[in-house]
Amino acid sequence: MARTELVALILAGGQGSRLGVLTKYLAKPAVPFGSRYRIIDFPLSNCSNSGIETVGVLTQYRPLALNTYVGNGSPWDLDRNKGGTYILPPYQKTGHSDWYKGTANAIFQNIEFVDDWDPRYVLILSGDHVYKMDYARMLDTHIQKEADATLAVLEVPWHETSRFGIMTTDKQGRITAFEEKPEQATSNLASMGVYIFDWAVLRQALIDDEQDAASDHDFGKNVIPKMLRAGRRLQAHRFRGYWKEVGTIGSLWEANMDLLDRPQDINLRDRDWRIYSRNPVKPAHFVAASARVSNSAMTDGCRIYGTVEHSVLFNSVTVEAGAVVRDCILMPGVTVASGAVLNKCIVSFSTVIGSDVRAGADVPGHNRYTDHHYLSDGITVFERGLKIRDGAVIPGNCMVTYTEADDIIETRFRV
Amino acid sequence: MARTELVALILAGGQGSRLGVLTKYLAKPAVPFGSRYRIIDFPLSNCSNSGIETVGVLTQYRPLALNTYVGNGSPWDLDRNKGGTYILPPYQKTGHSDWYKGTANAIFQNIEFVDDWDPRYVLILSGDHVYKMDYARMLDTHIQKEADATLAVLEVPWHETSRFGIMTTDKQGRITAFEEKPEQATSNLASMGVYIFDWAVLRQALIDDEQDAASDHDFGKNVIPKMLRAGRRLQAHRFRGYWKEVGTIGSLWEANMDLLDRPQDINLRDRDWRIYSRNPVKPAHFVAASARVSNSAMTDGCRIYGTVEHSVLFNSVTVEAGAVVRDCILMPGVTVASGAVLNKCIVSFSTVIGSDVRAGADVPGHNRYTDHHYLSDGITVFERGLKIRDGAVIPGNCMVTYTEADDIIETRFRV
Amino acid sequence: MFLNAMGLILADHNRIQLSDLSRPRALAAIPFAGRYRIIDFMLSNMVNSGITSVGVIAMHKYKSLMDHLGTGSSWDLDRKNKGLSLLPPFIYSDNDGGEADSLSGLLDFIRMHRRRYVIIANSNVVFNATFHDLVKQHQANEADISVLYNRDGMAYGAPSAILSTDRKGWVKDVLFNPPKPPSRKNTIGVMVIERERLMDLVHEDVARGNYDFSIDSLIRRHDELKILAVEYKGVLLRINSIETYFSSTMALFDEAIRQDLFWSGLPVYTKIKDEAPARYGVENQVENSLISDGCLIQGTVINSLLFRGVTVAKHAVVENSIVMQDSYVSEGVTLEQVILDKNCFIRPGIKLVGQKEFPVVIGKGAVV
Amino acid sequence: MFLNAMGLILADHNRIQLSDLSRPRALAAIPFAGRYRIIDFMLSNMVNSGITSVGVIAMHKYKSLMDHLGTGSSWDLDRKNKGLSLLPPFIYSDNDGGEADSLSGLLDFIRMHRRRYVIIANSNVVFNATFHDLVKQHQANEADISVLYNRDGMAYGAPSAILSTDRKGWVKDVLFNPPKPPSRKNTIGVMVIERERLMDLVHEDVARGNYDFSIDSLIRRHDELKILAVEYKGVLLRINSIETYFSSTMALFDEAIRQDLFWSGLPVYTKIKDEAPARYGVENQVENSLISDGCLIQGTVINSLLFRGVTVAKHAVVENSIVMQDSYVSEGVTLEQVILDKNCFIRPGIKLVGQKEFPVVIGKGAVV
Repeated sequence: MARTELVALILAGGQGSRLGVLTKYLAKPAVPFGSRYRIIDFPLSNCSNSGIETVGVLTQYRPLALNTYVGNGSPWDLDRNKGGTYILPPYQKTGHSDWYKGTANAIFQNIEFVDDWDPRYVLILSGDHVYKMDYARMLDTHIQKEADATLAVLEVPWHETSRFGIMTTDKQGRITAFEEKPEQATSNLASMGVYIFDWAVLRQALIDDEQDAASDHDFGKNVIPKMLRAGRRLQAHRFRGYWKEVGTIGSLWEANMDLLDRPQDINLRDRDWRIYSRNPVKPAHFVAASARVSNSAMTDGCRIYGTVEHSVLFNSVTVEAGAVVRDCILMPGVTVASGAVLNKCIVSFSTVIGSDVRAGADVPGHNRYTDHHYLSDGITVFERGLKIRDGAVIPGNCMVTYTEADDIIETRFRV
Repeated sequence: MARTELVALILAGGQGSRLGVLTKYLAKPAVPFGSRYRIIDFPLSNCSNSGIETVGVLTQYRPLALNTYVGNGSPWDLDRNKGGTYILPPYQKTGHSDWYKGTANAIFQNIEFVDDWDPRYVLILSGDHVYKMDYARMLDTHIQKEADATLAVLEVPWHETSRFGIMTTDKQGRITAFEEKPEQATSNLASMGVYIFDWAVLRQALIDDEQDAASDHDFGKNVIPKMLRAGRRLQAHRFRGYWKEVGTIGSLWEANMDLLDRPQDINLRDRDWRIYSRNPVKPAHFVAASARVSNSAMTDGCRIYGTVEHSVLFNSVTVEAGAVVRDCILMPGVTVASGAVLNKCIVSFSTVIGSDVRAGADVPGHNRYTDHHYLSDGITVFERGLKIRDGAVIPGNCMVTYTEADDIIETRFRV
Repeated sequence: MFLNAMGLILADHNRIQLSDLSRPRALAAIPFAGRYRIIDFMLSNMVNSGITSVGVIAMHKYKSLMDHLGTGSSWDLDRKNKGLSLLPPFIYSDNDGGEADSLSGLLDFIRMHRRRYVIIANSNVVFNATFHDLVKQHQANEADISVLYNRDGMAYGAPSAILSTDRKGWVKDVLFNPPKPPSRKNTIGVMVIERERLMDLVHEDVARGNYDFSIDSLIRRHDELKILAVEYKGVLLRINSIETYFSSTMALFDEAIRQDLFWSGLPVYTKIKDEAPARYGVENQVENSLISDGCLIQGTVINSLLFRGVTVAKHAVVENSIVMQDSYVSEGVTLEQVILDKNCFIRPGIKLVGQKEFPVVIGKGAVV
Repeated sequence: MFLNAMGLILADHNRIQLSDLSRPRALAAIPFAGRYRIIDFMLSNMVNSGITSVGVIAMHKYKSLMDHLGTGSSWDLDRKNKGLSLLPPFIYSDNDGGEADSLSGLLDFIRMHRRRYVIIANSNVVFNATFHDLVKQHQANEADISVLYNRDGMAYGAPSAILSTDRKGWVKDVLFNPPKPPSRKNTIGVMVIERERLMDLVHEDVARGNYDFSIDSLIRRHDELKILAVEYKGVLLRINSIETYFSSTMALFDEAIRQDLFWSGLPVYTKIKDEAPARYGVENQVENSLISDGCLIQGTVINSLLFRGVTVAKHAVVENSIVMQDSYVSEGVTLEQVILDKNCFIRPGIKLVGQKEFPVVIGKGAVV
């Protein structure tokens, strides 16, 4: 059989617990983003546009939504006979069974899958980053520099270096030092979590790492530093463009607002690098005579009778007459009833905001829902499927869920 | 969204340990059968031919081969936008994670998947039965009889009743009694493991069964008998045709030989009910001037220079000049070198039988490999990827594996 | 639910021309309602009825139709056994026959796909429904042919086929574009017939040297055949002319009509385009309008329909107009009662004003 | 690996007719080697080279080709952006133009698919290779056009295009079917050219009123263009006539030829048929033959090729023959040097005997 040159593996297993109720029923890569998309559309579309045809998606936590969303890969043109999209959950072997223990262990457990394709290179991606990148050019760098591993890097602000894997390179871009989340960084070149490896090299590194009882089996913490110590040739591939890790409520909100405030940075209208997605079949959206829409993005099936300002609306959202939505993210199927006013809210699937509800950053009052672990920037988040009673008042910094139900909330979903 | 009338769920999770080395690397439904097929092709093709468009395949043990084989479902025309094929492994939920504990528990763990489709009916199938059946006619019975559950049944020989779920019915086919593997059967109507349920009824039954600490969470043992006791309307749907459970080495061998000896019983040439499969791209098979082929089935990519009698050959098998293959099943990529003589052997993927090897039922000698738990009918089974040294002598009733390697065997696969 | 029927859509209608919109494409391929081509509604009705084999008969101007239909995957008709077949006469030029070839595509299709019934439909009507009721009535009454009609009468002008029926619904007479219609029962160009029966009728036609095949020509045979008239009571738009194309579009701003066509629970499928979401600028005014993905709106849009990827620049005003895919309306432009076809570019400051009955139509790719 | 090129296959060749095999189908669609159509080899070469956009230009008799190619999924060409396009002139009848229309399909295809190179190939050659080396040499030498040739000379008869080249491989002259060939360098009907360049050349042709497009006509311009000749050294079969069709089939019984065509590691894709495995009866004799899936063999088959689904009944003898899909050879039949097209039925006891140079050809669907 003809050999596959490169296999891409997307790490999509994490729960993304910092996204709170948004990931209660689905894995982080399946979280809606940017009016029409899920986060995983970005790595999948990048693969497709880069000419990659074999993609494994490693799942573990709540894979159903992701599994159904990715399906046969056809929206991304990844429904190939030779190649295609494969969902890779952990599985039972004779005598033993393990959940994925870390990013490196997840790949280790799928060595057989990769071996089946017999690739020269593997590309490791994260399922929760928003960016447009041509991996074919990164592979060119990898081949040209005869590297064992190539890491995509970008400059980050110095004050953020402690959140990233930071590396130092020589003039040719060869990596001379790598520190995971350093207290005191000596460089501001951060790893984007995008790696190309020679499969033979990585395969052995994974087997070795698996033997190491002290390892967390993580690429950034263990595998990459070990390779560097072993004198492997590690290359940096410089990325200049929009890149955002959407790991917290705050960064998810910001990244959505970036589409309105900095539309050129991650240009979704670029027809040479389309971002593909799977979408329900809905008619064009309707804006009524009573509506006022400004500085916003929306998509098919929306019906707007009220006011929408500086917000991102997903498909089939209804905003009734007299309702006001500002600085919000409304996910598919949300209804905002007449007279309700929302400020800086993220409302998950199909939640109904009752008439005259007031919610969000500008609402004073006792905060019955705050969970300081998650929220600190004034955003109010609603779980999916809630019905918020008419006239309810919900302040900022809230994570509104059914389990914390009190007099103002009921749920429409069977729990 | 338009409602899905029926969702089919194929239980494909079992290891099939009675198939020994044949299921060491793949789940039973992925075992090759009948020259061009895998066992799971039969339920999948039946679904496709019955007009069913949404199929979940519940996997657990070694799902990779099955996952890759089923892929996007396109060989069975099950790569639908609405509907399609879904691989359903166990997964991690917030706070807890379970492997499938029994057939009923496996469906229980996928209630969310089924609910997503909002079907009126579900069809539960096994991944390891060989038969052709129109499930649409069974659904007609179910609807017409206003049943809560309908079980496909067939008559089995009286002496085999203790291997099956046996039921008694009244004149209208309503089930009045059900016994799982009875010692003393009062009927010879056996359950084929093909069930149609009203989803609402099954959903509740599964939730109740899950609470029952004493239950094995098995359809035949627990769920069906409980439904019957609860006075649910259980209907039998009579099946008359070829049906075979391929659970042991002996029955796998027999079912393959049935294709040669009783070709009309499960007519593979029937163009109104094709059995679809995924096959590698190989040229037409070649039969040389030195070859002698009789009473056999073979497919693309085979190259025959020797003698093949009463055997089933899968794709890309080579039988060299002077080799003799009788009553054998040779799986994809097997080579039988010159002068080798095989009798009643099953040889798994890519194994190479060296020159002048003698193996099988008619070979006398000390049996170094017998595992009486598996073998008693003279068949010799070779694990995948072995190289059998020239001149080796291997008697019947053997299960030849690499782990029992001695002077005559080496393996070609990385273990 | 599965329906034991196959579908046949007639992509052209020799009595319907839509000015410049018809020039580059078949009637069935004319863009409608922002994301769709007219044929999408009938195709979706068939798919939603559980039909999995559809033939589309096209006489000429296939390219747009071929591009739009592609492999059929958008309608889930990319099946192993050819779910969607384009049946232009050309593909039968393999045979040496003469005129009969124009029907041989049809005959081949009917022969290959063995379903009990054939649903035949014209391409000038827009509605959202399944055919289960039609087939059920057809069976119950043991009709030869059953045709759908509604009570539009002559409201949409020609072409029309006005039915006279007896009390049981059997067709007794049919009048085409009558000056004095005997009833308001106007056929809507959808019928069901048994496959075997259809095959016989077409063979008969060919034997008689009659190579014309249309729903009208079949209904005309009400003397020899038992033809049942079945009423359709839902929302239905007929596209018989530029005027009715325009008024049918404007009807979409009616909440009830939109509800029936798009939100009844039966999806209307169309080709997937992967556009960006629509984006609204800081300054803009949009009222009573339907806007598709990929639009960028910085000006004013009132009572108008924008197809995918349209740009309305600052200080531009689009009113009572239809702007098709990827057209660009520059700064300061005014459009009133205008239909812009795909890929038009309207230069800054241009003003185009039509009348409700005579909208200005700008052909595909024009630079104005 | 991905190749920045698109493919263009010319499905017809106006100087090649294959008797009754050509009657119902284009040259490219003629069945070959048991499971394939001739075009499968070139399509697979393109796909195996990493090409993801292929246009097939067909002039007439499209039906077989359309049925065979389907959505393109068998070659993994069922892509979002139209991996496989059939480009008959008909689909451009949307425009009003005259003769130039016959090239507009080609021009549209080249315009739409933006790849750097175009690989153009005829449909009368069978080989198994990628085009990486051809493109590499083309780039290294900065040629305008690079053509593949081998040293077959006139061995396969007409049509031939014999090259004279200088020492660096530049084409200095080309002779078509010369009585006295100046060399054994015969083009094999495969070339590479830059997309932009091709577009210019075709536009130029149209401007000059020249609507003929072929590889030969491009090579003829060796005076104005830098044309590089690149040798192909692998196994290659040319199908120029019934005689060479027959001899090329018989060549498949040569182990080395089969090895090069089918077992080099590059798969030859074809339409999937889901036949049953081939089954051999208790009594039968098969020697030196290629047998496809779905065959049922109870008689004798020697030095022959059976396509899919063929039945050879008891006491029938098939020798030095080619039997195509679903044909039925009844009891007691004898076939020697015969080509049976698809769906033939040979009645019990019939005897047909041809000669090696003049095999008996029985057309599609015949009952003998």
